[in-house]
Amino acid sequence: MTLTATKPEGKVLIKGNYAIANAAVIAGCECYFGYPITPQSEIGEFMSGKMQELKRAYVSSESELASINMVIGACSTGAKAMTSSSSCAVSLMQEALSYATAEELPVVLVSVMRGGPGLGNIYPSQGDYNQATIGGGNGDYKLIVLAPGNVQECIDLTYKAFYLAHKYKNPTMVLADGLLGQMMEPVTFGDYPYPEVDDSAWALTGAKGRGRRVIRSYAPSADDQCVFLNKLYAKYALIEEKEVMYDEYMTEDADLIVASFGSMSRNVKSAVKIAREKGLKVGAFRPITISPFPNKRLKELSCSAKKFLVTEINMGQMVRDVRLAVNGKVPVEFYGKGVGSMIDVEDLVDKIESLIEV
Amino acid sequence: MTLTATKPEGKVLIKGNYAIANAAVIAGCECYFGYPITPQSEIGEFMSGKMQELKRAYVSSESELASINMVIGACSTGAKAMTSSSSCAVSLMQEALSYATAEELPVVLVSVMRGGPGLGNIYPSQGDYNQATIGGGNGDYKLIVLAPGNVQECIDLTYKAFYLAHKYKNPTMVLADGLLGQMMEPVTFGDYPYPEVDDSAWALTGAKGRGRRVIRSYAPSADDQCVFLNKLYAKYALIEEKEVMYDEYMTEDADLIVASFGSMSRNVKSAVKIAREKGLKVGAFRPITISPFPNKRLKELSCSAKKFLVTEINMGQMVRDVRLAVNGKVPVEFYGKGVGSMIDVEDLVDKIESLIEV
Amino acid sequence: MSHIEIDEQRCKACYLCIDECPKKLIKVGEKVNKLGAKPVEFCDPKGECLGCAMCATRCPDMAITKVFRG
Amino acid sequence: MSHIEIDEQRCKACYLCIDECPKKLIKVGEKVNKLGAKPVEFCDPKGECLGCAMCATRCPDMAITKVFRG
Amino acid sequence: MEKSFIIAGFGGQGVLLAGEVLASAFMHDDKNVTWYPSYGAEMRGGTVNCQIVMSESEVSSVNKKEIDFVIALNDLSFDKFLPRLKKGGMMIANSSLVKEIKKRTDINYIFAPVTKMAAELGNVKMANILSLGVLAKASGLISVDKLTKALDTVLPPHRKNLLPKNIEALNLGFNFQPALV
Amino acid sequence: MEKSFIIAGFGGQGVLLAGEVLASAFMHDDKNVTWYPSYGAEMRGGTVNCQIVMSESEVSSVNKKEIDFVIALNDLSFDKFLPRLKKGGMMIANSSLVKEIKKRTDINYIFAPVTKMAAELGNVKMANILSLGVLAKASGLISVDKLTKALDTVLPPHRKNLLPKNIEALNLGFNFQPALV
Amino acid sequence: MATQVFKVPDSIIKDMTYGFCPGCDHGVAIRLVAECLDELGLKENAITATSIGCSVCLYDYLDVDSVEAPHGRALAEATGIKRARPDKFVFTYQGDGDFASIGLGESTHAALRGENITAICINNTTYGMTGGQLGPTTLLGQVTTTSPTGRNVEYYGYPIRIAEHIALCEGTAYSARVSLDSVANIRKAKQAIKKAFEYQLKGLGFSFVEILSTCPTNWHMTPQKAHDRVRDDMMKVFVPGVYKDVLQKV
Amino acid sequence: MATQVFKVPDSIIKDMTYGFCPGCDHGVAIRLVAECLDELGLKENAITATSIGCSVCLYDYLDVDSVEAPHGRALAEATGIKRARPDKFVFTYQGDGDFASIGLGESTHAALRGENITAICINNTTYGMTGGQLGPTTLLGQVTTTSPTGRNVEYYGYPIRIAEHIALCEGTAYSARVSLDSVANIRKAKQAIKKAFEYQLKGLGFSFVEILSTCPTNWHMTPQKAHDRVRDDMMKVFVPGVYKDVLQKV
Ligand SMILES: Cc1ncc(C[n+]2csc(CCOP(=O)(O)OP(=O)(O)O)c2C)c(N)n1
Ligand SMILES: Cc1ncc(C[n+]2csc(CCOP(=O)(O)OP(=O)(O)O)c2C)c(N)n1
Ligand code: SF4
Ligand code: SF4
Ligand code: SF4
Ligand code: SF4
Repeated sequence: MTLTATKPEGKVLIKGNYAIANAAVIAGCECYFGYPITPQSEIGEFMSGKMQELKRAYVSSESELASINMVIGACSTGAKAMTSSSSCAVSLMQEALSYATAEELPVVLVSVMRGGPGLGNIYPSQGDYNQATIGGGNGDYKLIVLAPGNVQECIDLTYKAFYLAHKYKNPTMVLADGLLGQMMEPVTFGDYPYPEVDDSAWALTGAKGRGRRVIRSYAPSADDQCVFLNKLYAKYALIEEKEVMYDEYMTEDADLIVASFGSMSRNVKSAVKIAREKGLKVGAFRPITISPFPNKRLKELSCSAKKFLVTEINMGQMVRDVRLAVNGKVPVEFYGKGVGSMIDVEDLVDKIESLIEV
Repeated sequence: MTLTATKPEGKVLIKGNYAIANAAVIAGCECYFGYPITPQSEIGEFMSGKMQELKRAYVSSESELASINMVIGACSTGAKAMTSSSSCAVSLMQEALSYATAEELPVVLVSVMRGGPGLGNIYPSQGDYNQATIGGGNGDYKLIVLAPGNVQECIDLTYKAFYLAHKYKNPTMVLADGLLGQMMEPVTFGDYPYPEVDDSAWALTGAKGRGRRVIRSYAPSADDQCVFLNKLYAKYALIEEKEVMYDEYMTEDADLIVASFGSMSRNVKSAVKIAREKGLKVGAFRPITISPFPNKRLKELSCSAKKFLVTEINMGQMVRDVRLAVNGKVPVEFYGKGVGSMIDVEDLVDKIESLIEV
Repeated sequence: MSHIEIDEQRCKACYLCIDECPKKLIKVGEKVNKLGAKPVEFCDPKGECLGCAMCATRCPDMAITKVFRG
Repeated sequence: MSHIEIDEQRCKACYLCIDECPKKLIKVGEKVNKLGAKPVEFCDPKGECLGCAMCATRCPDMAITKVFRG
Repeated sequence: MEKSFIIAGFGGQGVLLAGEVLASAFMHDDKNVTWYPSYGAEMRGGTVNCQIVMSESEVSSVNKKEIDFVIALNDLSFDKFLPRLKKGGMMIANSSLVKEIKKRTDINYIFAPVTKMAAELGNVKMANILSLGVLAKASGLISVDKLTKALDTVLPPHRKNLLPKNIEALNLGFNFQPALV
Repeated sequence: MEKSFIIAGFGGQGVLLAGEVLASAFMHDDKNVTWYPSYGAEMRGGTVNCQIVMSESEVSSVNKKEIDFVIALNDLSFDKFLPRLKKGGMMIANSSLVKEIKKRTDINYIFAPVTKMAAELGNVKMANILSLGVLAKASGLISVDKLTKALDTVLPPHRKNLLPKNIEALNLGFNFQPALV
Repeated sequence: MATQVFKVPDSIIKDMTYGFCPGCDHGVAIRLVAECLDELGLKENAITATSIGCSVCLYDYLDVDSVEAPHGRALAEATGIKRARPDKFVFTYQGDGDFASIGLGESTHAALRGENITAICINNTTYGMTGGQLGPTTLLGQVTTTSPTGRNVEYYGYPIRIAEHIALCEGTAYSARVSLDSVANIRKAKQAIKKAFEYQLKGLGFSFVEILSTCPTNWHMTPQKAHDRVRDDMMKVFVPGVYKDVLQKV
Repeated sequence: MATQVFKVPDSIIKDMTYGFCPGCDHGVAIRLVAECLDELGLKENAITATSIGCSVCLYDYLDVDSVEAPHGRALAEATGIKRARPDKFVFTYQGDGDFASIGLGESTHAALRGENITAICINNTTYGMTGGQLGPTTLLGQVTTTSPTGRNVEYYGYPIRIAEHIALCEGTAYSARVSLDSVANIRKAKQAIKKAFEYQLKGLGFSFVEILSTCPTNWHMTPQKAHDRVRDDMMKVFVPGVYKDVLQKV
């Protein structure tokens, strides 16, 4: 596997990890900080060469705690900066993510899930949906989380992550999994499709010709903190209003809607196709932003559909969000497994049939 | 404030933090590892003197990462061991908690919440409900989480935490807040009320006269991992069946049930009393185990009540669990504020009145 | 003439400057400031101040805000 | 008589032992083991082995499981 | 019946200890009681206060908006907590440090020069305990006996020698005759 | 139409690269395609494999239970993936290392001594590419032209000198005449 | 005419009052930093990553751009800042707990990498902000809230000599320990800080100054006694001096 | 009669095969640890906290009780074990990444506290398990997957000399660096490990051995060449020797 040229012409066959890394370079990422962990180490490996070649910043950090805090430092100057990691190592970033949210910094983090809990193993998994969308940082905060379903989306959503992070000054995560990170698919890169966000109003650049700027999370009084939190949550409401993305397939007349995210959704779509061929009224729903979650759309769909099936490679995480959105209107079933490759299309079809028969 | 005698006679007036610490000593805690953070530093301060006096283990660790991993080490030998911390510092423990869950170790962790996100401030808050019940560790796992509502419960639930942690070999958290940690109330300690759990079947003691024992979270194959996760989740189901605790007040005929946890529930109960005096059919519900959550009971209550109000000192966290339990049967409203002292009884009464009128 | 200026509101009454002054020209005052402390006063009737800035260098709170020499 | 025992299934064919043996009594074998490697063989027709255990000390995989001297 | 108290002053005036003594006295009197300190900025300095709530049933709320009794040992505390007194509530102010101004007319005042009195007794630091004596008399909610017992519980072993003097202070406070208003 | 392929062998036999060449050839042929490697234990050794799925519409699933074509470059891979072939699927086995035993009768076999052939061509390491030639012929799903183009894309600049030899290997594989079964 | 020989540095925010306790040398150290920023003309080009401890409100005192790092991570954040904006002057001002306890990994690795930044570390032998617990520099025998009978080796082990540890890192250009116990030493401290800043300006690598400082509140001492302790006890264990200077063989 | 002068140590699990690559010295190091456990009769009283890296499966090789610590935290867990059960023999076996990169804080503080445990650290100048990235000990100029043009000071800074850092901690009883490049040095390495274990048995404090080791796979070298590199390149920068020995002035 050779490293791709920065902006390759036309279609190229590329691994998800390299696709993400190269997209970050094209998006203008100025700083990469990272510590290796399977199954995403290729991102840092690609960056180590490419960033130096382009005279941008790259640090092999001593730990993930250091990586994420280096990103915070770089972002505080308005730079486009990122790190990437996986599962147990993303656990170590929770404090910093909570800080970055409170400090309203455009941190970009790529998380490529592997099996958990603990060290777990390096097989694909979707076990970090909770970690990504709720997190273990302290206090009330939210990340923006984008979940690509194929390698092309790894690119598109990496672009988008930089844009949204800077537009909303909020840490933004691209949540992939080992399968997406390791697989290859033909993709096109194109140009970074978003406008540059002006950060001159807040970035730290030295207090020349202006008063000093302070980026902090410490609120000396409880009242200040409440005011801040209300502002923060107003921002989240705005993001939910403006930025929710999802993908639907044959949901219009579906009795059963199968919801999934990330690479699981490819199999789901295929299963739905097969089920449709069998005359079953099934549709597929995939949140692309898993935070904010497409609550509104799912609520709408719960008026037409008779049942939902949520399928994930975990013990049932996104299913909570679907249940909250559907709010008891129709039953929401779960079909998953702890870790490993995606559930087979055939098994999904069986499951769909069993649910429609009932 | 003097340090209490280990097992004081009769009623004593004591701070929540000291109550927790002394209860841990009485429960037979053999090892305390900790790093200071307001508003719970008194726990470590008390322990530093008392544990040395009793010739038990105490370490002023270099960080919370170190503390929690020291606890894991001690627990792997079957010892009763604990740490205590707060909010942003608990964020740093997420990786280790995920490991400890996968390794099925009886870790006891006391978390005394302060304002967040980030450094936030040291005022009371309930902003770490998500952190405690869902967490940012990777993969699928759950902690047992006990939420005391007054200083007496700080003692009772600390006892219980040691018991449940060892009984189920699962990390167990006592989730208090700055108000509980800092306030004094008259309490009694009594004796540790639970039987000692026999850990001789799994604890690391040196492989004398038996094969070696390995405590690990690494699962070499995806299938192994799935088997393990199913076993783990069967355990969680058992814990939910056996150990759920909650407190109810006048819920039988209540049209409106106000749910809250921890120190917020004192004010809720008072507000309910006042509302009842005004002839309003209101009740109060308080989960004591917030993980596992009293889903079954709330579901039952949603058959009789017409509405729920969830009130928390955060932007709305437990409300999700209540909504999931009630599952759309009746409306679930939220009334909270980001951080600071508990919501006043008068304001709660007003809110209750407004909801019943509607 | 050498002299110093003291910001009474900043003084925390640590009294480190008192020992430091080679001429012992700094004394505890009578007033209480907004910090609840009794700030020091500069008391140099004979014009002995050297302008050595020992006091200001020692003062942790920059309560001795200016020192003039000569 | 001095000799060594080799566990063929453990040998990873790093061939470090070959250089180590002062008498050059270890050779690459012909068979392929379950690791897909060609393990070494002990080949001491003249009984030259010193029992020095240099090979076994060097072997990273404990494939030389026993060394006898004398 | 439920009553709330705030004791406030400068750091070093012993307001937290006084609060603990009061709370402990209520405990000895078989009341339910909570004690809750201000713990604000992690940095030192400024005023300190604690709130005690005594109740015959469960304490309804630890940190109340409206207070029945305030003991203000310095002027900052006086200004800060005056607005939080209930109508008809009572302000006990340390007139050694607080100006005798009555901005609110819907509450009762006792101005007692507790710092001066404590100084006369031999130790200015006993103003806190002395003011508890004033409160005991003014409120009728707690006896000097219970406060004495509480002092005995709360003082650490190596401070027990201070007990007699503090009991004197309590009594001095109890016997203080406020100027008629 | 959707077809799935597994290429498997020892680490060092270049199965991942062969897979990439195949996937790249499908890309140049305007097909949808995915390539997915085995990445198991973090430790080295053992067998390696990758799965390629080619489709005229979207690829339905990256990692399929049932496979259309398997290239097994060693015996471990042969044993491991034989059961995963679809009925009527095809096993292309490296008969230099794999015994010509036909346990399943519901599939087709091609036994080609690709290691030996590659050795004869000058480099045993080209067995992987050679077997792609065999596959091209046997499947009729991809042309040697597209595979050649793919080789050109996939080989890194400093390895471009290997291109001519590899093209030879492709053709040799394509022209291989399996013993009639 | 009298000439002004002392003033409040320009880099200090106008009319602020420190939140520190009476007699706390944090105030002196920050003033010295400000004086050096003034003298080298760095105020408008400086960015600092603040640490968690009594110094957390540095941004209320120093008139420079700043971002608040989580406890112990100031040097990771400073690394991020400097790598993103190598033309900026980047420094941290940290407590010993922040620098050498929870942050020891980040601190040492910044030095090993030779990050071209300056770190100032206040060694007051305790965690000041949280109420005087035993920290990584607490002296043997010292009573703290978590060593009520004094630091014993059995339970707590030994204090760390920070300047020596940092000097051992090859990326370190300058590592010195100074004390604020006396006016003479305060003046020396300023020279060390200035040198550290200059080394960054010269691009020599990581520069570091450990400052022995008081915490009268948590030591339960008067400011006077606290300064005596710095001199009599601390300076014996933490000997002031230059432990590394790439421009001068030490 | 021939006497057996070499056998597979009893502390090695029967019939296991290492998962390491051909020529990887992890295998030698673990055997040496096992031999020392045998000779000191520790197998049945030992508990180890394993680290994350190529050594993660230590529990599949060594027949002693073990708990798997998160990456970098082995010495925190070992501290917990020893404090809970001071009568047990407690040691860690870690990679240099685990010990000195992500875990540097935990490692140094265990040494500062003088925890009565032993740490063995394999220095192979890379993160082996994750595919050979640049680590804290990667030599200047060394090509890795994250230093494709070699380690340069500008981007990566300098490697850490671990044994020297640990020697600086007052709680350290013994700190040595050994090499597995030759049979003679393998024998010396064993003596060092044994001494480290004995110091723990004597209750002297923290004992530490850094072992220079190969990673042929990620160095892209034959086992032979890899051992040459240890001798020719690594031992020049990481000089073997005893850096601290409380029972002997070094
Ligand atoms: C992760 C985390 N752990 C603990 C704390 C609590 N905390 C705040 S400051 C501090 C120690 C400060 O000590 P030091 O760094 O020595 O600075 P000083 O206050 O003495 O100046 C601690 C432990 C925190 N804020 N965050
Ligand atoms: C928190 C965390 N970060 C990263 C990893 C990925 N990881 C596993 S092993 C390893 C490095 C191993 O290197 P080293 O400690 O030097 O041991 P070696 O494999 O070279 O023997 C890394 C980075 C992890 N498992 N956990
Ligand atoms: S040194 Fe400063 S703060 Fe202290 S008494 Fe003198 S003027 Fe006041
Ligand atoms: S050293 Fe060991 S593994 Fe290597 S070739 Fe010799 S016997 Fe085999
Ligand atoms: S607590 Fe100590 S370090 Fe903090 S401001 Fe007070 S004296 Fe200074
Ligand atoms: S990757 Fe390196 S360290 Fe790991 S087993 Fe292979 S040779 Fe050994």
